[in-house]
Amino acid sequence: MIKSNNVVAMLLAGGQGSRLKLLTQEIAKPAVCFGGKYRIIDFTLSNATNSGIGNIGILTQYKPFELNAHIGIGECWDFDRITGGLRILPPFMRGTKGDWYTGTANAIYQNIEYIDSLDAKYVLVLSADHIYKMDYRKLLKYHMEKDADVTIATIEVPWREAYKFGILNVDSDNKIVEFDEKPKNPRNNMASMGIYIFNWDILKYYLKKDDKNRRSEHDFGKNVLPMMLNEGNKMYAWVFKGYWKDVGTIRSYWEANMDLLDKNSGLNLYDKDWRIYTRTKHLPPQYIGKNSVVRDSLINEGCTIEGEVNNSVVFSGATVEEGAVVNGSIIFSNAVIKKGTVLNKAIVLENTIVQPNKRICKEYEDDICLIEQGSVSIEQEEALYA
Amino acid sequence: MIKSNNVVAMLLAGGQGSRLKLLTQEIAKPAVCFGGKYRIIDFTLSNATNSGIGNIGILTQYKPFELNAHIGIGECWDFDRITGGLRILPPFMRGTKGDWYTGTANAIYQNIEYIDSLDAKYVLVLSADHIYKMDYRKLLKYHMEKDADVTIATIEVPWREAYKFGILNVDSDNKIVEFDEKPKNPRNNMASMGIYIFNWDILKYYLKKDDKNRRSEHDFGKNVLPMMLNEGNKMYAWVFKGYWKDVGTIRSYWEANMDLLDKNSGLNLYDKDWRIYTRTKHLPPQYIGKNSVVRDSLINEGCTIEGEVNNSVVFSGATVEEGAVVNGSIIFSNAVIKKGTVLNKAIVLENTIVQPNKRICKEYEDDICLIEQGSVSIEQEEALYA
Amino acid sequence: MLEECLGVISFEDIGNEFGVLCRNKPVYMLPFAGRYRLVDFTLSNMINHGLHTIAVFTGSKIRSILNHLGDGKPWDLNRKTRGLSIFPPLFDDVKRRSCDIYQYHTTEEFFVGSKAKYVFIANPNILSKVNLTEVFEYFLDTGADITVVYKKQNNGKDEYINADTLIIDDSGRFVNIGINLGSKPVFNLFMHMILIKKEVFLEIIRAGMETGENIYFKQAVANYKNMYNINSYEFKGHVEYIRGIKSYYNANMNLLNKEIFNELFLEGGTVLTRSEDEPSTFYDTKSRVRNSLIANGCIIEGRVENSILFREVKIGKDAEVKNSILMQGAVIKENAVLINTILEKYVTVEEGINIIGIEGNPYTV
Amino acid sequence: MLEECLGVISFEDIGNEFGVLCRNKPVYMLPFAGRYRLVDFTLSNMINHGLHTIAVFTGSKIRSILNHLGDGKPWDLNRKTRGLSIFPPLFDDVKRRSCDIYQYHTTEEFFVGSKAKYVFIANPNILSKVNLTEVFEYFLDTGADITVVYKKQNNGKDEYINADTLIIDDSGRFVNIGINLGSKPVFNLFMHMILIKKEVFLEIIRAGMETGENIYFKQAVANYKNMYNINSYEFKGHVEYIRGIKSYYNANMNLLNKEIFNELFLEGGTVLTRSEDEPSTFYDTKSRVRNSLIANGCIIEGRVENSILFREVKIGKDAEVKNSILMQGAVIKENAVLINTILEKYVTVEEGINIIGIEGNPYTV
Repeated sequence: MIKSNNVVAMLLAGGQGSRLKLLTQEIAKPAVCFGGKYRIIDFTLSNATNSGIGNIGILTQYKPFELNAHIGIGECWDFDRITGGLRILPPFMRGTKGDWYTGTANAIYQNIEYIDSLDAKYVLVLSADHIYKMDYRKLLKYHMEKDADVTIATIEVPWREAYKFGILNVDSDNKIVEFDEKPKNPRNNMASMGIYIFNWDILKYYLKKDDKNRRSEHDFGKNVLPMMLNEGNKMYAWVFKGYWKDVGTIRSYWEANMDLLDKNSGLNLYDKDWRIYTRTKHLPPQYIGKNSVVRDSLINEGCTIEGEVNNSVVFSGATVEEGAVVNGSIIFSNAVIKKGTVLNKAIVLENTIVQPNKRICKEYEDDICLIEQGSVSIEQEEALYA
Repeated sequence: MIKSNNVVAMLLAGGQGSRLKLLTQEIAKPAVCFGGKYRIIDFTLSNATNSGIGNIGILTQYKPFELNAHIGIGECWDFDRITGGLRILPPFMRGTKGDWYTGTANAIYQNIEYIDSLDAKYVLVLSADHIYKMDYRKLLKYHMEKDADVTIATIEVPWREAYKFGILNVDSDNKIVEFDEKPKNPRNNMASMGIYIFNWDILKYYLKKDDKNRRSEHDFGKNVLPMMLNEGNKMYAWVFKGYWKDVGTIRSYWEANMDLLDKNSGLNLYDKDWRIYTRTKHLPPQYIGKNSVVRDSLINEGCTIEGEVNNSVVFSGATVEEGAVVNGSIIFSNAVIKKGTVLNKAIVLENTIVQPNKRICKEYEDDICLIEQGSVSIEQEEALYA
Repeated sequence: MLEECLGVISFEDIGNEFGVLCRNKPVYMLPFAGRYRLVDFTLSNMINHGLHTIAVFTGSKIRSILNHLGDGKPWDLNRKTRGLSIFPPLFDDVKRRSCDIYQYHTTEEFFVGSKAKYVFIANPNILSKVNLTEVFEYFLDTGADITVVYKKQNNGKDEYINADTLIIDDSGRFVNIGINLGSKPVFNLFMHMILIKKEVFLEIIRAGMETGENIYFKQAVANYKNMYNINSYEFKGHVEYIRGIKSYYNANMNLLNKEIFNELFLEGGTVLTRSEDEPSTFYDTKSRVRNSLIANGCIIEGRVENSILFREVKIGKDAEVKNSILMQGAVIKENAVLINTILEKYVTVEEGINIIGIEGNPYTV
Repeated sequence: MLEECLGVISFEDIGNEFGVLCRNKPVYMLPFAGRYRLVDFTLSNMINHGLHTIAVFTGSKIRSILNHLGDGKPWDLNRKTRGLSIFPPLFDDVKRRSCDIYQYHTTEEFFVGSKAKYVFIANPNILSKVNLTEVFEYFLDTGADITVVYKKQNNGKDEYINADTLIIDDSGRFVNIGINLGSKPVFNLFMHMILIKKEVFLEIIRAGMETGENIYFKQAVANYKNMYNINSYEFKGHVEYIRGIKSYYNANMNLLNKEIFNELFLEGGTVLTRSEDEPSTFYDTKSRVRNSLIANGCIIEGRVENSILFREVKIGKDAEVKNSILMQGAVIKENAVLINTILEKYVTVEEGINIIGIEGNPYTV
């Protein structure tokens, strides 16, 4: 090829996401279901496809079976290419010893050969934990215009929440002058989104340097980026406008699902020019019964709704029987809500059969209850709390 | 799907192959080039395709970049399927700890979930280190006819070499009665080919049992198979007739390449019903010059031959300049043999430029010389010896 | 075992029974059940029963099927040596192009070159979940040269007029193929499925071409019936035979019957089609949907009853849709009313407009 | 940037200049250079320069191109939203089918629906490695509505009779398209490559259809030349224009010239084609091969000189092949002689047979 795509995306998908509790007991966080038919990683993968990224390496390490099965050969995101395309990059052995990925930067460090083999000029580091739609070309364009060594995507967060984030202090040109990791008294509300674009030759130099530092945790935010700033590299902040949510806790996960039911949330799934792709399950259309009521809800293929569904997200193949009422809940694939049962603010895991005539979770209660996987009947009013 | 292929092949491709020296310095043994256009693993992968195997897991661990790039999404072997197909299975983490594959059986043990997810009835364990053509359906058919728990593919080896192999002692029905690992005084010349077919439920039981045994090396030949035999499982030997070569040393590697030049070796690459597939490089046809001589040799696409080539295997894109003479040698891709140079029994690594007017390796000498990779001129008469 | 069988999808041109619906596409490309094309059913059934090599004889309207099948990926038919072969007619012989014998003849190389021993021919305009594995076992067990599949129907007086009737003797042996003229309620509907030994298939094609007596394969089978052992397999499940707008409309509406829906979709393997990656369907606060099949990607703000909505349909506030089929991307604006109507792809019904067809005889827009 | 450009592969039907070679296939499907088809060059050049959406207008002999392009995998064109579109002609309008304007008109939806802003049209019967990136930059820099590509030839008296001539003024501005009648040696060969703004392309198609004045797009461009800014790009590399058996034979033989071979294969991107997974070619003890291009999968025991051997050719002991092109699977048995001949796919020349064509006017078997 004469023209090769000189951007290589590296998607960090090794996270365990233990704060998502039951949701990540068996699978990696990026593989958690979201939004009626997706998994969390679909958003980042689709952003990459829609941004015309030709090469993407997915760094995995924690319980990857379901994630690997979901990604397959990448054909859903159009990454099943003969040249370039998607490659899953787990840790591996060199000679007789092997290293697990010990940090975000270390994961990239261990795959220097992969990136080199693609003749990369820029490396785009992504994380698979967020729900958002972003055209990475805009970030790259900004990076090139600023002639930067590193550009970090940032988003304005409410001042009162800024203390939770990595805050970037910048000059009038948006050049980064200081990193402020979870500051008690933030001087800025511009938070790092964990999305970085690097000039590859520079990043490679610092990855190697960081690897030699025994005291480093080999993390971008904690080690590599501060080191690069200290050594005088040109680092810029690019400001992203739009919906962005870290779904790291049960609460934020539930909220992000509910955001889909709000036309004004800023996250439009119906935009044909920016499809979110996922693995298709080849299910027939949904059937809405003779006496059912469905309001303010997302219902997916293969569902049978004969009861009442309000303010809820229902995944593929789920069944809501006659007389059952589902309010403010998230029902995963193939779950069955039996006759007469009322659910409020519940998350019902895959394949769960919720027995008839139960009232699960209190009404108007702020807690979110998780109903466990497996065809076990749930007797108690509340299950695990977030 | 109503009918799913109930055989899952597991291909052990983690070997370092250190006895192949320079050839495996940078890559795993299964990725070593062979026979003008192939890599060693192509033979086993193509056997699987041609045998109608629908699911194949490739267990990798040692320096997998080149191997992964070679395999890609498996499209060359027609394994780029949406359901089933080929999956690369490196080690991974469960919870906070991860385990490298510690033995052949351990590698399968760690992927029990993968095999279960495919609803396997039989598991075919293969190794990626051998050159041979085998219809695994025949092995499976035999296994089913014998109603065996395990069937091991065997081949008759010359009596004088039997001490090098794992020898199977069988009764008149080919039922295995004893394993004899590298026996000093073999009572049989039926050697295990390292190809096993198991009933999955039985194998799973023994893998779990073996995993609990702290003194086990978690190896099929040393631990799992003897344990299964001790415990009275029905184990049969199936006899394979045909070409088979372990290319574990430089000498056997060289010999196996030379076998391709012998019509009577039993390894016919031209059989359209049993193609050996590999990744194509999209090169134009080879050019044979006005004064060149090519005899008893295999020449691949993209080569330019202006000199003399005898009894040699020349890989894609290699050049033999005018006046150069290549005898009994293996020339890897894009190597250049400059004017007037004479090579005897040499293995010239990829991209090597052999300077003009040299005489490399002695004639009629039994040693095989390896000429190193990189565009370095070779000054000494001999390089590394096998 | 069905791996040893070639699948052939081939249809008889049934002319212009479909009006505008088939102006640019063959009947087998009609949208069905919210997200499918008719041909998906035959294709998926073949794949689900292990047929790996499938030839599609497209007929003369080629573009839509090329676009739909494309690289064959959704059906995992993008294989190196087997997979999908698409055979458009040869342009040089426009006159003879609708005759299947001639089409098979011009692709004889494909059949001869394959290692398969059997050929299974099906008509994509007839939807069913025939258990092909069972048919194949029956075919092998009975040592037949040809097995044809039929369904005993008991509404031959009202429906299926002019449909092919399979005439068999008491032992199920093939006697002839006739036409149902509606004189009797009960008749054997010939389902246009033929399982045949490849060598016999080739013999019949050659004899058909040489004698010039047959232009349709089914005719040839009937003509040569004494030369071969031809028996029949009775299918007892649900069949939809799409022969015109009315049967097309009814076949869609029948899906609101749960038993039929389950038989076609949930039993006997998944129906595969090309995914268009729509999000879930959104039901707004004031939506009222009853007894309807809704595909993904719709946004519903109004009322829908007894209807089939294809992908990306939009129903505006206070709009009413009843007993209708709305194809992909149709838009019903606020206060519009649509009853007993089939709405074509991407058609918009403007605010306040009423379109009302006659019950049992849907209006097509 | 070329990502914003649609690639269109379209050809003019040049009739029966190829005898048996094109009985069942269009000219662009002729085998070339041992393992390619002519169309591979145009297709690969587009891909190598970043065109991701490519439409192929097949003409009426469709089966061979469908089989060759198949799922588009070897060209990485099996994409979801972009990739390959194959447009066979509409059968209903057989009369108008060879006219490209009409073909473009019937696929207007494809062009309108694409986000691309530019259209690049090329004729697959003309082989070259034109640097499309450079052409595109020239087109943008000069602010042209249309840029056409030509090559200055100096053998117009002997070759290229009846080929299209590009007439331009001193500034390179388009004046007209004429025909070379051989009166002058030097002329500008119109390479049938047109880069055009999509909106202009659509305007010309519509005007062409409405007025009925134009049936070929190149005619229309000439007719509307005063309405648009049309300039030209001079290509200085090697061109092969395949217009008949002689030019086809010469184009193959020219590859034995190392400079031409290198320009077509080693410079400016790889030429992609479908792989057939043959092993390397085996040269037996008594083989004598000189100045020849040999594809993979051949087994050579005899003598070969100044020839092109396609895949899987077998040359028996003491056989002699000279100045010939042997297509895939051809077999020359012991002691046979073949000189100045083009041998079709899978043709066998039996033991001791001599086939000798006239120099410069190859015999076709």
